[in-house]
Amino acid sequence: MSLYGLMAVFAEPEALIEAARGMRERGYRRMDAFSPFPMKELDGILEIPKTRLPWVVLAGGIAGAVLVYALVWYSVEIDYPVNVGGRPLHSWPPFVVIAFEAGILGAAFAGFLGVLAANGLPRYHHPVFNAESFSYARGGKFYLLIEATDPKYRKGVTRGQLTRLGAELVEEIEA
Amino acid sequence: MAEASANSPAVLHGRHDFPEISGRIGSIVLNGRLPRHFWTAFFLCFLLVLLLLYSITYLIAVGVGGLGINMPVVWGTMISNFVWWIGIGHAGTLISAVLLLLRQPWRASINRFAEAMTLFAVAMAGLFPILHLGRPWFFYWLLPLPNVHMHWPQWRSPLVWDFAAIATYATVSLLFWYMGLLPDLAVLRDRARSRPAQLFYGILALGWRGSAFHWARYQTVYFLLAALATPLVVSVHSIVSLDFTFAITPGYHSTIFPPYFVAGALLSGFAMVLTIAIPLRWAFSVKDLITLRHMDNAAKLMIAAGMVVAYGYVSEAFFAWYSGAPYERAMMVQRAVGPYAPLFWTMLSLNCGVLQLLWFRRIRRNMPLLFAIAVAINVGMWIERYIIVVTGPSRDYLPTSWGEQSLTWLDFGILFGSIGTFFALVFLFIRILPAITIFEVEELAEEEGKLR
Amino acid sequence: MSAIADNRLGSAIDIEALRKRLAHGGEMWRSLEEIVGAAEFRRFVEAEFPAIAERLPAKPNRRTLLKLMGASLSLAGLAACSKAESIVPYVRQPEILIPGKPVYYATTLSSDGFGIGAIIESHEGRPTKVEGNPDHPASRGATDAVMQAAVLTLFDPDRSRTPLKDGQPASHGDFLKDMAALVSRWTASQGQGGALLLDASTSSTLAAQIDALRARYPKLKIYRHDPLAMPAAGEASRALFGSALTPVYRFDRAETIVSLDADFLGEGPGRLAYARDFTARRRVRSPNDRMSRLYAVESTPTVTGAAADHRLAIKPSEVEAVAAGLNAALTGQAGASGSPIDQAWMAALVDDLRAAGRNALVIAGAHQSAFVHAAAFAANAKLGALGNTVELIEPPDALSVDGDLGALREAIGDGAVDTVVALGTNPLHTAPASVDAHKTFSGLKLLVHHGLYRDETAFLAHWHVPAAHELESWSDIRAYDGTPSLVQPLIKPLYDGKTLHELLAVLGGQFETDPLSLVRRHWAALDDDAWKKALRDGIVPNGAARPVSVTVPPNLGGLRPAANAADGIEIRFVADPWLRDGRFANASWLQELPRPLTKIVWGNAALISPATAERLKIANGKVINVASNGADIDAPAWIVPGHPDETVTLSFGFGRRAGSVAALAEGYDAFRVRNGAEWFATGTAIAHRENSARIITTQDHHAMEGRAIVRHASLDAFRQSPDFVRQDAPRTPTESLYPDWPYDQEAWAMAIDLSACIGCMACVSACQAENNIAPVGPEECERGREMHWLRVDRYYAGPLDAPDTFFQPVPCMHCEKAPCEVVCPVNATVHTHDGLNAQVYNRCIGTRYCSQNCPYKVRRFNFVDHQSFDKDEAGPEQGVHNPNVSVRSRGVMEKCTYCVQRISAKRIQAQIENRDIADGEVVTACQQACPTQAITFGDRNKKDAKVVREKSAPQNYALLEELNTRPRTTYLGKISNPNGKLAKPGEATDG
Amino acid sequence: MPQIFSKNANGVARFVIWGSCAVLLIAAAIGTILPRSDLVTGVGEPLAQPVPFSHKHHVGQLGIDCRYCHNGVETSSSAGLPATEVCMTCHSQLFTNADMLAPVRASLAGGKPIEWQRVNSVPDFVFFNHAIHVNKGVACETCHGEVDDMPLTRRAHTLSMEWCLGCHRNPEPHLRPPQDVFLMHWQPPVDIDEIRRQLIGVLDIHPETMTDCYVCHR
Repeated sequence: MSLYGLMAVFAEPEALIEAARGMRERGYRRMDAFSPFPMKELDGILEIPKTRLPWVVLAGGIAGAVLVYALVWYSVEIDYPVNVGGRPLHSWPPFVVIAFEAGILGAAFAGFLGVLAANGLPRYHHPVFNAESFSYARGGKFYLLIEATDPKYRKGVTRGQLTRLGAELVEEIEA
Repeated sequence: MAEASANSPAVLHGRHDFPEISGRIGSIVLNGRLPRHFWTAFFLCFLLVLLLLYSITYLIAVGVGGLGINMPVVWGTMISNFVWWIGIGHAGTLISAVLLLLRQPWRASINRFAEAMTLFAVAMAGLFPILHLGRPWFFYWLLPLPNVHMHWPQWRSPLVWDFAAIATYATVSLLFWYMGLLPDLAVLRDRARSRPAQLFYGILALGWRGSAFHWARYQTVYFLLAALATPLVVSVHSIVSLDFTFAITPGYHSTIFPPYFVAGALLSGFAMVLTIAIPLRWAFSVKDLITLRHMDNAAKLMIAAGMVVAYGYVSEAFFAWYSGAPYERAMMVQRAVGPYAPLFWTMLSLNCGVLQLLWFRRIRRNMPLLFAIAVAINVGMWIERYIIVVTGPSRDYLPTSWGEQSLTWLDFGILFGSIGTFFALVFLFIRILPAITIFEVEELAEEEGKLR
Repeated sequence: MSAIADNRLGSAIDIEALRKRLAHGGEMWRSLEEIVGAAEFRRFVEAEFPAIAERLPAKPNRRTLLKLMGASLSLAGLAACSKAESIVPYVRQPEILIPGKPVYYATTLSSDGFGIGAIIESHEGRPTKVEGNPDHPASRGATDAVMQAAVLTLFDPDRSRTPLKDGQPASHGDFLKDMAALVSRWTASQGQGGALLLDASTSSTLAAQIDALRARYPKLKIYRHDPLAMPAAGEASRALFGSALTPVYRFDRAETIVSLDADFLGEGPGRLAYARDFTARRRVRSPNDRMSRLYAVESTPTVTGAAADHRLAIKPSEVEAVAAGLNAALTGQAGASGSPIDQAWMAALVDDLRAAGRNALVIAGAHQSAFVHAAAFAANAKLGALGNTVELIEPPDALSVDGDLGALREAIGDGAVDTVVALGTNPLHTAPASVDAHKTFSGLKLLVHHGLYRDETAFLAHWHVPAAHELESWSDIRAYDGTPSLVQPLIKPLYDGKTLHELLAVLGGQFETDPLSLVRRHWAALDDDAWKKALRDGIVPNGAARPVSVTVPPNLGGLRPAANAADGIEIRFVADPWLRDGRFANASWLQELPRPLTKIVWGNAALISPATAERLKIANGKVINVASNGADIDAPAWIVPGHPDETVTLSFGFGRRAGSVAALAEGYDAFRVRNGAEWFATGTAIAHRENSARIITTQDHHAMEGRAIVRHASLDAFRQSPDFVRQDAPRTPTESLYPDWPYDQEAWAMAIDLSACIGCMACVSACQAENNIAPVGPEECERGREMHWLRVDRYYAGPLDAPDTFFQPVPCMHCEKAPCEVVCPVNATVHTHDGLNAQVYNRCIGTRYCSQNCPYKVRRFNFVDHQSFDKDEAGPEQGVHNPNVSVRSRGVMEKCTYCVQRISAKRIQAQIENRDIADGEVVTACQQACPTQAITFGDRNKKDAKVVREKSAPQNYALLEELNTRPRTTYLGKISNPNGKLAKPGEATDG
Repeated sequence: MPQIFSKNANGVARFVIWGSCAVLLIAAAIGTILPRSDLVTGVGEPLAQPVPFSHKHHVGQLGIDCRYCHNGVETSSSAGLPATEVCMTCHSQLFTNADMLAPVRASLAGGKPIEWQRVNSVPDFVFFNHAIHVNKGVACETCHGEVDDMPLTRRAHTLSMEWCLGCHRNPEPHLRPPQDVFLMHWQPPVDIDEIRRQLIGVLDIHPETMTDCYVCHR
């Protein structure tokens, strides 16, 4: 049974932020915070990198639109050219509409799948669930995780620091 | 209700703490003790579901000849139902996506079921283009599938655009909705005591653990999806309106349709939101989460949309006259005095007349009355769609082919059946998923500093 | 729908108000209800809309469910549905027959006993289509609606299939036994007490057989019962010239024509030829072309009146006065005071006639009195037209008989006759009220009935023998001008029916005869080559009757006009244009074919004029009781603009009680008020009934709404401005966002001459026969779901009492920029290289968007299943299907294809022979049937093609051309030739 | 709070996700291939006939011309099946009492036609014309395969719309001089490409008109 890290529980979002900032000042890097709802402040403290997902979404959109337009073009020009109402084979105005919809669809899929992939979800079994205190059941508390792999991690020391930073409870998590 | 007199009631009432919020919302789902009238209502809806199934079976066995359609009015209730349902779907997306982008805090407690409503409405709408077909079992010929007939869809046809638009809209709404659900599913997972419930919600929650890193990406993409949904929602009903404007039939061939349809969609959509929310907040006593403020804003949006629709009516008539095309003019006159006149005037009085009541705050804050108005608008909007569909062809170019259609029991069986099915789905949703977004309400409570 | 609307509305119509509003002629108006204004509309709407009626188009039975399963299987959308089926070759393949290639035979079809030549198309020995025989004088290559249905009646599952003795199936042998008994009895008694009851016929074989029988049984009595007989001309000529003669008209020589209640375009055995000649004289393509002029005086609206340049509607009894007046005027006597028409009109008319001289023509209505005929003869003689535009011939239907049904009744009554053999007639339906046929015939010792159906008479008869259909029979027949021709079988009798001749032979004691020899023997004069030639050509050469020259005595042979009829309502009887006396009542095509003027289907109505309706406060669809000399019937009223006042038109043919299709139809039986063989009755009483009855029409609105739909002008106006169709017509856009599609090979196109169209509906019927178009029945028709690919729109313009009537055939326009195609999501309707707007049934999924977007509304949708695809269940009626046209299933759209199967056949032939398709090689079904050649079809890219010449006429225009749909079908504006001296009220010369 | 899912749940989830993707792909593949496979089209599977007629014997060994029995093929839409008479022209002399031929004799005697099982059939809404094909240099072999190797007749091609269009869009490679259309195992001459190029012109074949819907659907 190796140790995954220390989980500190806070009652209030502010406490969590304070703690996170404090731990960071103490030089901890491998940290993560858990909260029932998003907390912007943590981004800076935890040095959460700016996500590149928007580019993924853009790519998805373009891919969808281009693919579908190409399909349409192929079908009317190459595969089955037929005179429909005296309109040209490649009458682009109507085709744009479908391409647009396809673009949206592509983008949406890219975004959704992208965020799941980037977050490594689905992940049904994760060490943090080992923490007795970790639950969103009653609205959830606010958790700060210091990973055991953090260079500055010292068992007793870290626990002490967290408690001093106002953690209601600090527990060790099995990996 | 003390707050009724307050000028601008708050989005959230009283003080809450997280356990209380998640508890109250979650318990609706988890310990499943729902009031009796809930089940009575559900049963009634279920009867309508049976009606729908019977009607559809009959329709497929006998053919679309069972409907009122005829020459020259070959389109009928299947199309108007379709447009109507799609329209209803729009409010959901608007609330969840557009208001999210506009950072409107008050959306928080109603967006979840608004989105659900969108999904179910789109599901209903999706039925009708298929039921409309003479040979419904071949509906998939609208898709570009590999086949030994070497056949392709005819991409110039608005019906194909429809197909694309509806499919996209349904999918995107579903993704958006599911993404919004993730954190709440996690809450339910953790609250669940029974193993099956744990597994059910656990699997759906995908192991969500609320990591700050996840939240960061989650927020970004959630906003992006919203940003995608907004042009989408506008495009969808514009494309639906192209089914009509693309045709040269008098009364169809009009440039005002896209904006006018979108506005109509919002009008009917918000009407439906109110039709659901008012009983909901009463039945589950979440009056302090879904407050008068929500109702009030929805009503105001209805006025806004309604006025655009009214403008649509006016400009339709004006351009019919201004175009100088005798066919357009004759059609408009016929609409007002012809065989469909009673419907036409009913529509105007509902969508433009009754609507005006919402200018008064007392009425906006009077739930029973607001509910009645919302229902009236829903009816009015259905009539509008029906009128648009039938009056054009019934009075088109050659007088010798003029004629009216008359509805059969089947037309109504399918319409009411679909309404029943829609509400049955809403009930199921309330039963098994949190009808109010827990995490956003909590966030809201946090921001509003309404924490004990 | 309309019918119902009318029922509810009629009561509210204030016709006085109408007339005020229409006082100033030209205004185009709509269906009566609409002129009255919106008030009634709103009332109607409140009562009527939205009508939530339980509808069961077709009960979902086992077959439907099976089909459903089939459908769900085909959901898999797999490859060519190659399910094992068995195919059977011939055992002995006939020489001339190559499977897959149609064979054509000439024969002659009977119309009220007279012959009209036909060419029958036969597939693997299965007659499927009737065309006209170009060599036959009565057809000239054209057909009418009724002829088209011959193939349908041939395969009618209701036909009686076995002899019946007292209603019980019996063998033909048994029948022969009983007949043997009869023969021996008659031989002993010289035919004492025996009588034959014959149908109208011009067969000389029949005549010979009758004579033989007479010789054999001197005391045998021969009666003829032709409910539609019109003997007046014969009587008149007998009185004038001593012998019965039949007039034959030469419209190709006539310049000024006066019709005294004669519907020569729609009635009578010569109608097709007459229509052809009449319109040929009125074909105007350039300002210098000349045109004949037609004055019509008529007692009920007819297609002839609609085609007339001047029309006058009067009571039937007043026609005599007009005739007298005309005659007087021509002889220069003081104008008869009694004449119901104003002198100016008469004067102008007389001047016109005089101007035309020997090229003038006065026609008396065949059903009119002998006096009118005499007057007409006299007038023609006076003008020198006798022998030029009118020729008199020996009556082709001459047959010496002992009297009609009335006489037979007498004979039976006083016991002179106890045995009757009814051949082809159905007296129990067609007997006038004055003859209680049931009582009369049930008194008989033996009644033998020979007919196609087990009809009313068959039910009473002791013996019923199935008759052979005319497409199963050997016989001969004469045309209106006396030309004899042969009738040859296309197919072996399906139900072992016997021909008329066989039956007579049996009565003559020859029990073993074959139908051919009976006829061949009579034509022994023809050697085998001549006989073969006669069969091949469809006529017996130079057999036409020679004109007889006569002189008209001054005193009109003592004929006098009947004493002026007491004022009061008069009845004008007409035979239904399609069902005739009811013999075709079981032909669904004919039941569902709109009547030319009323557009009524699946029933008949009592037609009255707006003024009369107003006076009697009668509304459309309200049931009225018409009582005349003792008898009376209930009939729904129908207000017809231009109908003479104080007159009600009743039509025969409905109210049949036998036949499954006939039973579907509504309608009354006019024979129940008929007295003797009269064609009009005076002193009629009309009473109200409370209830309304359903009247189904295929057209609810009758005005052009001021839209340039049928563009028309007088000849003078045309001469001043040959391009009148362009004037006050909306500008035609030519610009298009997209480049035009090139059509460098054939470019099929059609031109329809509205001046030539007489609205006879032959084209519609032909289209239905050619293209396997399903009849849908009254309920579906009422919902506006009829399937005719080609319809003939009828518009009224001008004053309510004397409107102009316009006909416009509307097939698919085959637009080059087809609105229907761009909206189809599955490519089910697309363009072909030769510019056809093709409809691919098997690709169609039934979104109906194309119909939605078709400004001409020419597309038709299969709302329910109209045809059975289960070949075992479908029954004999499927035999009529054209094997070259798909039978459409439920849920698919269909429409006019320009008879693409005919185009394909010709193209394949041409390509096999490595040549181009010649002009006139491809003929569409409607074009081929049209008696007036109003329809031209061909390749627009051939400079010298006939269709190109037609389209280059100055009055050529496209319907709704302002929509820039670029139709391939265009119209030639209607040109009429009114007398400048008679400004007709509401005459629209502006186009 | 204890784990709800065991450690390997993650693996399972991953497997399910990728697995369902794979299933979709396979389904698509099957949907594309199956309709074209002999299973569905019935290509190459001989049908039991009332009389086990062998083209192999009559054509391959005896060398009887196609037109002897299918005499409508040059002039009519339908090639035509031989009337019983035609069979009997020879079999009144040959194998006069072979049991195999009993049904044929019965048919002639009883005047009751032989019910053959259809081998090459297209749906009712497809109008095929033999005459134009053979006259324009499309050989029997091209569509019906080498019947002279068929003891019992089999379908040689799918006769699906796809297959028809293959030739109608680009007939050239399938043509041969019209006089050769009835030959079996025809060996094209060396300059066949040139010949075909000329045939298109000589026979006045317009591929651009051969894909119009009404060419087959009327």
